[in-house]
Amino acid sequence: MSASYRISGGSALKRERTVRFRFDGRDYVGHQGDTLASALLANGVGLFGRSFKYHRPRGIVSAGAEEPNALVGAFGPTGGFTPNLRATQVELFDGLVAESQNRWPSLDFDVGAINNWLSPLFMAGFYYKTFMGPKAAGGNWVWRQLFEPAIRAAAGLGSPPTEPDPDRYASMFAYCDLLVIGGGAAGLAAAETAANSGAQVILCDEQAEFGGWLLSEAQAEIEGRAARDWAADVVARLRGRDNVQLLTRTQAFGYFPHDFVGLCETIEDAARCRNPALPRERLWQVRAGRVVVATGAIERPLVFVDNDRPGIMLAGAAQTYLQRWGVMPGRRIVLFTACDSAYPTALALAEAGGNVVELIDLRSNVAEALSAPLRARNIAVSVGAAVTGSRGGLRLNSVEIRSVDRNGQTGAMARQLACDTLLMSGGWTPSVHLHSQARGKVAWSEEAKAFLPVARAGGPISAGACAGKFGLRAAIRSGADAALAALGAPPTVDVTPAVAEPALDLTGMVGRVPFAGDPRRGKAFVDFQNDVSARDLLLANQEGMVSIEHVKRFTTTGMATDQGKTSNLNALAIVASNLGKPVPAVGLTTFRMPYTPVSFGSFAGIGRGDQFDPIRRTPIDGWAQAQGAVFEDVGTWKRARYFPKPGEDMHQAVARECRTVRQSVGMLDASTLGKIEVVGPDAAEFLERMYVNSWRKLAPGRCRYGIMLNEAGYVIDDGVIARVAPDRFHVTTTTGGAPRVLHMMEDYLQTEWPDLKVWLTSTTEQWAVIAVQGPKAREVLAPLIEGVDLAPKALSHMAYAEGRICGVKMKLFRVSFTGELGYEVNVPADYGRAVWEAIWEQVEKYGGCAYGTESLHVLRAEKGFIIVGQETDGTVTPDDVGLSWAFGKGKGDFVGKRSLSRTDLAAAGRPQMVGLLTDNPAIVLEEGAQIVAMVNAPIGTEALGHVTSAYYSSNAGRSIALALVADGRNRLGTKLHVPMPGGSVSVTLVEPVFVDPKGERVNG
Amino acid sequence: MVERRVEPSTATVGLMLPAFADVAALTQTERAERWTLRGPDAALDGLCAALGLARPQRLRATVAGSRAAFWLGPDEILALAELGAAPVDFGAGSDGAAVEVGDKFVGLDLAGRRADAVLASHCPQNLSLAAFPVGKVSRTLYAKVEIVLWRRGASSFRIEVVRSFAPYLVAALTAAAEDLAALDRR
Amino acid sequence: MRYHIGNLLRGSLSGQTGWPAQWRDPAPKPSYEAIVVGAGGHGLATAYYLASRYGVNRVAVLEKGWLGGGNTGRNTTIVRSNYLWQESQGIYEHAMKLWQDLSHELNYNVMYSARGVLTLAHSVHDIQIVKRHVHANRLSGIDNEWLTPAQTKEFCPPLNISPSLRYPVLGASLQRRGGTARHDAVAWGFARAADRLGVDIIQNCEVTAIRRGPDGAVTGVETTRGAIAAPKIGVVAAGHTSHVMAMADVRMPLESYTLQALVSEPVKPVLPCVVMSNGVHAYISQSDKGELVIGSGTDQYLSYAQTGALHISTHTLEAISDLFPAFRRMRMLRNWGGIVDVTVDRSPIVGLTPVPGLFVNCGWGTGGFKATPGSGEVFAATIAKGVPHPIAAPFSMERFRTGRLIDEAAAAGVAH
Amino acid sequence: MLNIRCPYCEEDRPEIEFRNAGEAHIARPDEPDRVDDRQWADFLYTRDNPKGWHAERWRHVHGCGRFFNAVRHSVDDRILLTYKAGEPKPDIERMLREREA
Ligand SMILES: Cc1cc2nc3c(=O)[nH]c(=O)nc-3n(C[C@H](O)[C@H](O)[C@H](O)COP(=O)(O)OP(=O)(O)OC[C@H]3O[C@@H](n4cnc5c(N)ncnc54)[C@H](O)[C@@H]3O)c2cc1C
Ligand SMILES: NC(=O)c1ccc[n+]([C@@H]2O[C@H](COP(=O)([O-])OP(=O)(O)OC[C@H]3O[C@@H](n4cnc5c(N)ncnc54)[C@H](O)[C@@H]3O)[C@@H](O)[C@H]2O)c1
Ligand SMILES: Cc1cc2nc3c(=O)[nH]c(=O)nc-3n(C[C@H](O)[C@H](O)[C@H](O)COP(=O)(O)O)c2cc1C
Ligand SMILES: [Zn+2]
Repeated sequence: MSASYRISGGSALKRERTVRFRFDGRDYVGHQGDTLASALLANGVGLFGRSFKYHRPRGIVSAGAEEPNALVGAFGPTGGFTPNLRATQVELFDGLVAESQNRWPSLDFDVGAINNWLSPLFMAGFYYKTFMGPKAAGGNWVWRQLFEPAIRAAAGLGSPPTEPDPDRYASMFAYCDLLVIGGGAAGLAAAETAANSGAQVILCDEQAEFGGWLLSEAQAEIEGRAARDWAADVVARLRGRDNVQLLTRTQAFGYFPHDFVGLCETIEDAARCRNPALPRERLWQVRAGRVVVATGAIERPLVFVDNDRPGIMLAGAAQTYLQRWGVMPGRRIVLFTACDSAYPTALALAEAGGNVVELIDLRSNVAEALSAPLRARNIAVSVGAAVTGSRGGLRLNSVEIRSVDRNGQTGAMARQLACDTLLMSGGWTPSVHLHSQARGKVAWSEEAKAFLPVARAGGPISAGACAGKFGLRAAIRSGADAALAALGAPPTVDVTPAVAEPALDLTGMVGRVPFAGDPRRGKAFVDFQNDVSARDLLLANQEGMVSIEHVKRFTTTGMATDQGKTSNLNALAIVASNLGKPVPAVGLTTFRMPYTPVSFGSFAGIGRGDQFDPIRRTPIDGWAQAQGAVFEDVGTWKRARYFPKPGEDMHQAVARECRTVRQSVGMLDASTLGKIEVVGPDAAEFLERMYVNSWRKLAPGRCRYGIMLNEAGYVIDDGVIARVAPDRFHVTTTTGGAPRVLHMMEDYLQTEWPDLKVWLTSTTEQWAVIAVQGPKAREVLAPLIEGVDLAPKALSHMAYAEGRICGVKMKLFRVSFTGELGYEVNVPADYGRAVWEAIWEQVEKYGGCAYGTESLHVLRAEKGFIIVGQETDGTVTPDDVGLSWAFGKGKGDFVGKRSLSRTDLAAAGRPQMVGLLTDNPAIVLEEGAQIVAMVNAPIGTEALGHVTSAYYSSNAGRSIALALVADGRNRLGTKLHVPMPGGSVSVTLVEPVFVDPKGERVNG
Repeated sequence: MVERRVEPSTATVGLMLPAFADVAALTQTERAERWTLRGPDAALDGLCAALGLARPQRLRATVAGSRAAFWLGPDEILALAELGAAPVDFGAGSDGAAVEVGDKFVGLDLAGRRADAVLASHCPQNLSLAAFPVGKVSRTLYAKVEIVLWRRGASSFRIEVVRSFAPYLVAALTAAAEDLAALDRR
Repeated sequence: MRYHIGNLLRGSLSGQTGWPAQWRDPAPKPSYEAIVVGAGGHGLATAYYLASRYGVNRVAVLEKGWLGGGNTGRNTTIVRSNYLWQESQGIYEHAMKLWQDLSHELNYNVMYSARGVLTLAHSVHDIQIVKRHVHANRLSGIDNEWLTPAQTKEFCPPLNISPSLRYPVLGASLQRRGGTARHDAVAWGFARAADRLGVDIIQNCEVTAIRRGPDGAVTGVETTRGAIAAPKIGVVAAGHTSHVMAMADVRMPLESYTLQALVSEPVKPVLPCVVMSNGVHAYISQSDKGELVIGSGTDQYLSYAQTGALHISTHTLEAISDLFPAFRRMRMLRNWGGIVDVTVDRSPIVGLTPVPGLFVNCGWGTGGFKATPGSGEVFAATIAKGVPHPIAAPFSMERFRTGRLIDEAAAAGVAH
Repeated sequence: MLNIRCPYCEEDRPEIEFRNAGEAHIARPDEPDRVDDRQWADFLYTRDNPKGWHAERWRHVHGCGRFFNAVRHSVDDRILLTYKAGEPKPDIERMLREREA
């Protein structure tokens, strides 16, 4: 098919390379370098989508990031689908498939367009006033079942992606002396000036090519050559330097404190077709010494009735399509402007062979120098006139024109002018987004009809059009100056190149174009994408929404995916005029990141699947995997939960493991236990202050169970602590608590007691820990161990010794978390697996087993040992869980001590840990179940406590449970009830020990 | 006399980076002895001396033969030594602490044309030669794990990472190298 | 004019010209019976209930900016009442009951959408915690049920329940009455209803000092629009509470942090419910307009800046992309922050203060939107009667002295 | 991400290397048993929470490991200075005046 609107030229195109693509099921041909927008325009496609609310047909408005209308869904080179892409930013690649959105059954014929006829009903905020449903019918139900689903189905734009994203996302941190955002005239000048001074420079631009407006420029010349050639030269020079990093297709999307800027680099789809290994996007996190913002200006649409028909486009966009993509926007072109820039556009189009019939200028005073060249080309120029309406179906076919007098009154007579294209220009709005994100202030300039950035010492410096410097020479000059100012270099002589340019006044107008008649008649769109028209703003004001923030939220103006890039200023000017206030008194809404939408994937980067968080595995993990262990997540660790034999489920495996441990021997990988080596002459004193227990008198070679509180008096960690030497302790912590405990210890040491001579080192991962528990534990270990006498008298319960196992250096703890005779063997991590396997050979000889964390939990519960985080939840004191015995007698202050005497912590009747026995021994309670005094307690009954742990105990031959129950210790022997969906379960409160109540077995 | 003797198994850290050697090569270093040395300067002087090393200054390493000491903080040094040399006697009763951590860490060497970029992909520090010159050491982050980073040359680095984080680190480095390999060839 | 489909249809004939302002723009009067500082949802609800239920009509709500522009206007709108402790259940369930008919009560469609709130469990420990909530709620008559992973997936099809997830979904609790409501509509609905009862809502009026008599009791406030007298002052200033209370020399057990949220570009319906995960720190729902509304964590440091750090939102989107692998291609449209006032136990402070006549309602932190009607109602009662409403009583400042904290954080990770 | 100068490393480092630890210069009572419940509660929970300059604690947790203090503006995030733990709270007003001058 021939691209009928394609003419010669088009600096971005590689004409020799044709590209095939598909839009809404039809095949088209474009060129390499085309965007979807330019290629479709070249093919004569003017209809791109349907609007959000009224489903009005919409065409292309702009040529860049500000596009409000032409949103499409498209499949990327690797097949992933993305909705809501701006066709103006989608670069063609061979095989691109794109589709229009928000229409059914087709773009040409869309049933939803009925909304356009219902629009008098659907004005701003209508849903707040209705759909509540009749109260009698349970209004909420009607809303939920009927109205809400209907509203939801109608809303939304594109279809959501439904398949897992196949693409990769890369990331990079970068530092530079100067970051220049925007590579137009100002940005290029800033980058080159800074580069010349030797600074490290990063220059980024969201577009595929550097040059900004220079690429669209038709008249101005720099040093006697086309402006775009100057840009190409600068870029070539910058490319040759090693202190400059050039990033195209890279949007600066967010400006954060301390000059930290987020950039999103898009990798060209065509390149990704050739190499699917390429990431789709790369997130740059740049810490810049200073920043120059040179983001240019965005042209404003003119607000008149039916200004949204396909075929109505921004004038600058048309010039851009012409210059960069060789596209003539229509067959019969009219321009409507409030500033000078449309004149060169008209000329350029005419010179390229376009049929430009007339230019309508809202202003009455227009310099002859501007209009004469147009008239010379037979383009009528009507000044003091306005377009006040348009007609057409799926494309514009005529506009209505009226005269406008100096007071802004429109004439009574209207004429119709046939055209298929109207190019409009309301003036140019400086892009102060990033300056504002950087918490920079803006000030209204009446001359510029714009908010201009107010410089802040040390803050980003705006240059070029975004600072209101619209002329080319002015832009270049301000870019160079900004770079020097940013780098603290002295102002130099003016080295700006010689620029020949027409003097253009780009001020334009803000607000609504003069109109005739009732302001509520017809839809003069302000925010195209969200279908917000001038009358919606009027309604909002009438309803008392006078703050611009209320207007925004009530009408949704500026809240669409373009974030009001083309609409915000007009909206606020209309509101100002409705309220009779000056524009700055109404003020802007807040600019927020991102500048244009950024994919979640870019932020998430590599953090998916196993890379979401480190998976930590112990040195023995491979053995457990080989044995078919089932793992559970404990913090970031993977721990073997149980080791099922073929055919066993968890309960059977756990029952076997628990029985085996008590009958012969079992071994557990306890390597994840936190370990901290506490060294120094004041080590005992330090622990004395950190734990509730006493440590001074603990002899070297002995261990003690320690309990740690937070300053509020609640249990936060526990573990066995061994005194290795007079000045050295080996502290163990819970698996999850290790980093927290170390952090807290460092905190007290560094900031509360810096006088203490104590040094902390985390040794969690230095040592693999193998717990060997059960009556046969000693027999199992004895043949492997050297240098330690395992005899009960020599190494009694809670003793510590150092020696060798299998020839490997070992720290041996005689401790038990099962209530059985037990040891914990610590060996350097690299030896963990080998030593484990050696012990395993022994264990097998005794019919022993490996057991996992689930069995560990059952075994300790049989003995009534707590697990911090299960019996405790951050609201539990040591006394609550029966640990008062652990308090060091007559000891001084320690962390949390003072809090324990607060009223509530010392009160009677607090929840206390008890054991529970169900009447029916087969019933295993559910952890977290509530406990009440009454059978079948009615709703609203106050709970007395809850079940913290519950298991089937093969050793006890019945279910067991631990619980926290109000005043529990005084209720021992009484019956309480656990209400469950199927009815209450009766339980008897008992001491929390179910096996070996006298505690004899640890002595082996 | 115990019959059973066992050999160590080096921590396995997963995939290395041979396929991206034009970007950077990653290798796991030999097993080594390591100590965390803590204490005031005077104590650290003594502890380092026991290793035959000078105490490193802020953010720097000192090296003697196959031994090295890294400044990690004003009262913390990580010392490295080849295995098998004579046992080190740190002496008792100093005001500091020497704690054995040889197996806590895994060492990695990262070297090659784009080694700095592979690191900069997920390390938030300024790794330019000016800000991170040869000889500098710093504890920092790589993606979600803490690392100790030592620059040994313009494009060669040594990384020390706590062993259970090593597989994650290697996967992250690999992903970064893969992306750079593709992007550079673009 | 009542909000009603009939009036809307009639209005469509006349270009909807008949609708009056939703609230007046009154000048401050010299004195009131009571002053509410802060026109967020809680402040406006307080004023509305003072006037509608407790007979206190000469009320001014003073707002330094625009009403509803604080956290009420920037939250992820999750509504639920499945809290752990009985005290919390009391106040949040009180609110939940009011939500059921709030649109009618206010004659304003607040778009309360009982879409169901899923709270995911990712580990054995999570399961224990989530089930403890389920049991506690059931006993209190609050709906909350446990779902297996398959049932969770059925309820929320886009969710990834693959066991190979880094933190797999091992189940979830579901509160069916939980859901969302339109944040702006809540503020506006209360404002319009309060205004109709004679409450003066005075915007752009920042309280700069609290005046006190010789006995120490409050006598009024100074504002950027002049002094205003009142014997009772209720401070409902959310993130700014410490700052306002300092005007009466009261130091608070509060810290203010920036909490971020973000929305995606709008898409057609894809997420049928609210999904929360304390484990991976992600909260997500889809709004009536089609955006995915996503809550992040707070920045780690005290802040009165309404923007948050990049690495915080990055982490959230990582979690969301992992739980919903298709959403990875969705794009962030806008990101913002609110200033939340956080207590150590993550429960609010509602009640009297050491200064006679001065009342405070604050500390809702990251989760007070859902409580808006309930909090307003019990605070109104407290101000009107001068004694704490029974539901509010446990939330007094005294609890920090006695240690009787209501620690939802300890039991649930984070409370949203 | 803030850029924070660690007074021990004497370098600017990215925020994610640090952990904030709340308001600075809150002394733990020397003899906790001698303070009443209200004073103890103040120590535990009451904070200035200022809108403006704030002396706060940080730890260079993924760097040198040291706790230190910073004076940061809670509205615009500017950091006036950082200083080592144990050093007295600086006279912020005076510093600001000196800056101006
Ligand atoms: C990002 C984010 C997500 C959240 N997500 C949820 C959620 O999903 N579910 C949930 O239940 N909660 C959520 N919350 C919390 C919830 O938003 C708040 O708890 C709740 O909105 C607080 O309401 P409020 O009326 O007390 O405060 P606000 O709405 O903040 O109102 C306080 C008002 O006081 C004004 N004020 C302050 N100082 C002065 C002064 N000196 N003079 C006059 N006026 C003053 C402020 O301008 C403000 O308008 C979230 C919060 C945030 C920030
Ligand atoms: N129609 C006209 O005649 C007209 C109107 C206005 C300006 N101008 C001309 O515009 C030029 C002004 O130069 P300038 O450099 O200030 O602006 P510019 O528009 O030439 O360049 C701005 C650049 O910034 C980029 N950009 C914007 N936001 C960005 C972001 N967030 N991240 C990355 N890149 C971003 C844009 O892609 C663009 O390339 C002058 O040549 C002036 O004559 C001409
Ligand atoms: C539930 C919810 C949904 C939102 N949806 C949108 C949206 O669709 N488009 C948009 O631009 N902003 C949306 N916002 C964000 C607001 O524009 C705004 O950022 C927020 O209210 C905070 O105000 P501020 O950015 O002016 O400080 C939404 C906010 C909330 C709380
Ligand atoms: Zn440091």
